Amino acid sequence: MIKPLLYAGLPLLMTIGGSAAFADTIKFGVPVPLSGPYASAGIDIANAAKLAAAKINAAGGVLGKQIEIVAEDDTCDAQTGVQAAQKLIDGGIAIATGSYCSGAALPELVAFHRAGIPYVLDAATNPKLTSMGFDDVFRTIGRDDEQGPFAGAYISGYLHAKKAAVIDDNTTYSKGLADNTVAALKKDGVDVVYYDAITPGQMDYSAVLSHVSSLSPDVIYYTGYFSEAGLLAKEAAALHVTAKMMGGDATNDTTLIKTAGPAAEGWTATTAPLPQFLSGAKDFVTDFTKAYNTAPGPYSAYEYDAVSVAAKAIADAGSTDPKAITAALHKIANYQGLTGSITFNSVGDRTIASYITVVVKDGAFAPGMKLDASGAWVPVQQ
Amino acid sequence: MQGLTRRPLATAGIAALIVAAFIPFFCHNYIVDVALTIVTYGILALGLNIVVGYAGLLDLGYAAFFAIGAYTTSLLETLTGLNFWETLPFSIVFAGIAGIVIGYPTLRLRSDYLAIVTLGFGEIVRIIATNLDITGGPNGIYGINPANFFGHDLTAPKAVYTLALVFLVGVLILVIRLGQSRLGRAWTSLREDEAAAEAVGVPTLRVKMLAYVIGALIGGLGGSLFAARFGAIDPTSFTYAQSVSILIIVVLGGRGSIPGVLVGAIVVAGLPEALRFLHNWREFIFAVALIILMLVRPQGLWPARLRHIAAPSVDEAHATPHADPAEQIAETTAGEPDVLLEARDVSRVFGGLKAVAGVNFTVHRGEILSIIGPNGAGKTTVFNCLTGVIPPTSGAIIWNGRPLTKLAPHKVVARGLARTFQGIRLFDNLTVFENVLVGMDHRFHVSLASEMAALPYARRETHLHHAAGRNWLEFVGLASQAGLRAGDLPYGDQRRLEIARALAGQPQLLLLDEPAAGMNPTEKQSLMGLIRRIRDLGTTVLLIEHDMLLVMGVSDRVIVMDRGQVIATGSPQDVQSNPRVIEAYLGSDEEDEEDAPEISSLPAGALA
Amino acid sequence: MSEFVQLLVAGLTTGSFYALIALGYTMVYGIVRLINFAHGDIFMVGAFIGWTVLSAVAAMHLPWGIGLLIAVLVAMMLTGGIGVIVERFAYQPLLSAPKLSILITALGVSLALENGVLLIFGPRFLTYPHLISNAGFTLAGAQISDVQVGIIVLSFLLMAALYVFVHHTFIGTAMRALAVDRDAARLMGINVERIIQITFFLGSTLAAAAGVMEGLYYTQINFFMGFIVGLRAFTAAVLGGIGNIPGAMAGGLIIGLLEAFSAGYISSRWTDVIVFLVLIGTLVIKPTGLFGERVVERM
Amino acid sequence: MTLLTVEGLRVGYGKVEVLHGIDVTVAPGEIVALLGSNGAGKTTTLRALSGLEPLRGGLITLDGAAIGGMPAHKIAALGLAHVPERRRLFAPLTVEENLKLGGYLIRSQQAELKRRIESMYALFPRLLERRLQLAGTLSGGEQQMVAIARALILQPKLLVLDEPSMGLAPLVVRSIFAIIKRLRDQGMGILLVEQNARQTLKIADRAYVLENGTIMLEGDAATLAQDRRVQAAYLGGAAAA
Repeated sequence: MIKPLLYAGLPLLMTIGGSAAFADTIKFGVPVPLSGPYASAGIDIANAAKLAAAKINAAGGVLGKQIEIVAEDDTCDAQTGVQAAQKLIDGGIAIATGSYCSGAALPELVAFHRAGIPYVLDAATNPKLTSMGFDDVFRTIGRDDEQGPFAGAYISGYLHAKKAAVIDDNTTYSKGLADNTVAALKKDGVDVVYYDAITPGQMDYSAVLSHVSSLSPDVIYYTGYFSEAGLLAKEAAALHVTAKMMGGDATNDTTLIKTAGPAAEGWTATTAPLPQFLSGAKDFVTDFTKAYNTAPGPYSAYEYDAVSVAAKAIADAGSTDPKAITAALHKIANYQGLTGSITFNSVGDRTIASYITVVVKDGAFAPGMKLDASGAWVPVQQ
Repeated sequence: MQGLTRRPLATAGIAALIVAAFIPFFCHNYIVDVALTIVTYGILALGLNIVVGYAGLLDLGYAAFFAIGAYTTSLLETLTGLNFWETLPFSIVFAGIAGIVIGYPTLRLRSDYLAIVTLGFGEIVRIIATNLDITGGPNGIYGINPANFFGHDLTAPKAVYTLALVFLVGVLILVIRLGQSRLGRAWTSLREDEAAAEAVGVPTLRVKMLAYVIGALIGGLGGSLFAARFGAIDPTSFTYAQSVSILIIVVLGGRGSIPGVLVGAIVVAGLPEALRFLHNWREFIFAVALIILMLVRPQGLWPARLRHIAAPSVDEAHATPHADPAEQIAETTAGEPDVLLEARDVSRVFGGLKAVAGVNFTVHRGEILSIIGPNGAGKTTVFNCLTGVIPPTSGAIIWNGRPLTKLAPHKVVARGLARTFQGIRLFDNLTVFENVLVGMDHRFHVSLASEMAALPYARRETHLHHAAGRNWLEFVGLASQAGLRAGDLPYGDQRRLEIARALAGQPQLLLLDEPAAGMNPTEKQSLMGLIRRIRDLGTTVLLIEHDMLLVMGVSDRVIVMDRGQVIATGSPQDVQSNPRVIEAYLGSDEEDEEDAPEISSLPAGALA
Repeated sequence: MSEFVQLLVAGLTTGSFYALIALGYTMVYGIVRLINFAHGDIFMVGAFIGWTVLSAVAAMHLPWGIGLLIAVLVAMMLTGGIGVIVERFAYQPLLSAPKLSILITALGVSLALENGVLLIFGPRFLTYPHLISNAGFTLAGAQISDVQVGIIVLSFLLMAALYVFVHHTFIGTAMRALAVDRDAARLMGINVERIIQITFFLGSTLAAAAGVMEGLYYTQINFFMGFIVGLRAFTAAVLGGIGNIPGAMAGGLIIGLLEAFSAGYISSRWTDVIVFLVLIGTLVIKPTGLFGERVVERM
Repeated sequence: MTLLTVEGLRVGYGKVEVLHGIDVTVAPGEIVALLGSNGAGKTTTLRALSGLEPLRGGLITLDGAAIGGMPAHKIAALGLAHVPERRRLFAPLTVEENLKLGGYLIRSQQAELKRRIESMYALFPRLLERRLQLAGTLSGGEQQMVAIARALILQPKLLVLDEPSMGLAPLVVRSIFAIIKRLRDQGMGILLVEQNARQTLKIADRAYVLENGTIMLEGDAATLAQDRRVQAAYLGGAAAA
């Protein structure tokens, strides 16, 4: 551990030393952005992983061993991502659970696959990630092409909108969701009067909004992230935009409400069922808030589930051999996670990805509507 | 001697590469991946180094070329099914074309404006890739096949690393050869002093363009490698931040220094990895380290050394046919008319001020003609008009019976007019010998490719020019200083080197702007001899000089200028006795105590 | 018509921010020929200092107008101080070194400021209190909020104040003199280093004012917020002719309007491409920007 | 009593030393000329005196204060005014702004500064007409007037002029020289670098001839004007005509 440090000219070597140290734990690798513009999302994910591990460890761990979470910074960048993944592999992880940006997740996934290590994705929703033909990729979150049709159905079937505007932010996730939503809307006969992208970080979107409002859509659906969503809500209110403001699951964050203030009232987000609204997950929210002094991020619950389901698979396999874990993950059936029942299909996606809407009411997200088995819109019961 | 100083570096470099080649056998994949990133950055930085380091142009959008290479390979592979190696030429060519597209309209911009234009270009390329469907939009392109080598897919980090290392070696050979080539020399001259380079015959716009294009080619190659490594690309890999990282590598390492750039790549790509144990503090500490490194070593971690091309020995130079000054000049001056140059009513106005107001004179072949006159008389402006540095506001310059107006300075040099400067403008960070070689730039005929490949006839030409350059140094008496840094020469020697640099272009007319300035009497004596010897070779000399002893001693004819006009022309004796000249040049001799009318008498106490 | 007016107002609002920040780029460039890549982050730091002061003041239960005034002034002063410290430690030692070296330290400072704020305030978005209502009025069918008017007016006042300062005070005249000829300025008894510091101070205070206004208007701030705005402001400064103060103001407004109109009438997806193409086109026609002077080189 | 004393002044750029130990003195009410060919080191000497070039060695004393190595703005405050070669006006600023900058160090005394600027307009009435014109658009003679006026605002003890006659019509040169003499007569010390040697030696009291960074000759102006060596080194063959 110390010796390589002496090679001052080769500081890289010191990272080797750190890895193989504690053989009595089972290591879970969590590659997420810990610096750069996406750091806040990555830190929320890593914290959720630690919370899940702590809970499992407190209950005796897995196979008699403790779980150790090793988070590595991928800065949402392909090059750094592959290095983070490789560092985790060399560090002897049994499984990887994590990811945030699809752009970094893909090369990470290739690296893990090559090393035979299973990867349970928590937040990267791009459909392509599970269609690479790898049998060791799983994900606890739904895919963009599943949320899009749900959003489309809500806009046409529940809101009975005739005209809709869809805005994305030109990131992989956002564009994918927007494309799928637009396709669903068109299929349902809704006139998509505007479909364009904004630049995240630009702050002022009133030019776009005033143009959109001149096209008088009934609904504006924004598929990007919460910070721009807050600005859109706020600026739309200032412009007296009458269209209903909606967003995808990445807009489901309290920052939206803090940014837009009263203008956030009525913002509707499509999302997978969140722990906040699931009776079984109340504890998670409390624990997370207590441990990290902040509410969980939008993907924290998915990461929590990813770690939990991975631990379950290790227990089922009775081994930390990656091949055995992969096989066990494929056999997982109806595991009750925070985000609902988890069963993986052949490519590793969840068989049932259910969605709900949440609405900002009195300064907080409140449960909205969901589709019941008969295809009717019913309120979500807490 | 120079050979000896070169060898340890080359040996160390090769040793380092061999060590690098063995990394996959000893290290974890993680280390290999980091090393691969370093190598990729190394390739890109070597490419950017051509633009920033060699040619001195600021480029903040280099990632654009990287992107174009990556997208070309990815699209061709996924759309047409070409394999990696087949797409590679396309990537490189497309990146090169992009280099032309961005370079052409912007080459005339000053460097800070160039910075934002290149930045804008980089952003434009990225946004186009994000917005178009064919490029996969923000998703980018997936499922790119890895490079294949005799049936083996190069997918494992170790295999890709080896491939990248081979590319790096290729690029290294290319950039080292380029650095030694005449193009490399032209780039350096551009970086040192663009206007002077142009004025001694370097076609600066074309040379800048080549820097862009060759830099772009290497960027394209890096991009292809990147695509093959990850099997997937998306626009987020080609941001402004990426361009900036590559720029940091070049500047931190040492602009123009190949080992420096490689060290820079190791620091910039490796340090953040080495700092992973700092978690959240990693980027902050890296930023602070960057600032401190730059403060401690403003020239870079491993600054570029003086370019060294050894001058041939005396015997070697003398033995080379066609390298003799007299013979060279004779070649160029045969069979032309007696009036070499004629200035017809040349005027130049600067913001309402007539610096040159309708000047007429002729220069006869084979004479030594001097232009004298007080400071501000417009002499240097006449030189600048003659050599194309400043276009005359009106009037014509006739050269060998044909008009010479509105030609770029380097073309004027190619026609046979060479000059020196009033304030010495040598390329300080080139050797004495290479300064002379820059002056010969326009005389090279061999293509760059043949020079790089060291084809026999190209080597012959290089050899001839080196010998000729060596002889010109000997002609002005600087042969023994050939290997010194030009900026380190004493003042008088710098003046003579400027003359040698101008002569090396085989001019028919040599324009000397105050060559004796700062020389002591002994040096001036030898300068007079030198000017006469230049004339004896058959080169006509046009001289601006304040030193009357020199002017009167050496000139066949003298033109006197005052306030933008020619006030007298004639033999030295005529001019010396012309009262108008004496008054204009030396000031009035009469006692004059009267106050000038436009100045009132000093009010009492005004200056108390 | 109403959309046109709406876009005009949007463009003027963002343009005002760009112009205020562009002034910092241009003043520093005019005097030390440095593209201060950290300037966008100075703006960000200003927003964070403003947020901190507002939070502290909120606890004191002062009338919000006074609290706001205190926040703006304190943010301007402290950020100005940071600008001076950055100049003293990261730039001044390199003023006579190769130009690119100082450019790299500027990039380093940018990265350090971003990550420093990240370490202190965390990665999450912070939100300014909603102090100002969204109330406004209708003009030619367009909704204009009082805040927008306030921002535009305040920016113009600050720009006018700067203009007056630069043209009608001794220090300002010294700044202009220094930009022309540093040695001649020294011979006049001008302490050149001091004037450079004042320039950094002023540029930073303007950026801080923009930062606090941005926080109040858009409410959310983040350690990364200086990047895009800084880039746009830099573009604005160059478009106007870097080193030229009225040029920076005009450039900022032009970029803001260009952005608004291209987002409104063409496509927001292509806004940046349009902005940069206009910039490149302008520079090809006028190589030193709209207001920049031609430089004639002597041989 | 001397106003300015320079002893063993050495200055260089990079690896090259330009001045190899120069000794110069100037007394109040005295015009001292510094002659020599281009590149001899005249301008460098002046730049070193006013703090624009770092010293490699030597002592500079102005009116009893050691100013060698001080920053330029402090030297200006101590009473040394330098009118640089080619005038170096702030071209995009108005004449009045140029003059005001000349009074930068007394900027807090508004009324006094105003009075001094007025006195400069009285001295150079042409500048009053041009006061709002940009300095860069003036004729050469007018520019030289601004340069001198700008230097006089602080009422320096020593005025250092670098080629004030450069590029000017003889008539204008004569008026500039007349001003210089008047300044001398009021007790100011003047150090003058000139190319126009014959005329310079006529108004100077003493002179030094500089060659290659060392002082080759020194003496009173009248004697030097007759010295053949000066003519040979400086005026060249034309002097004999």
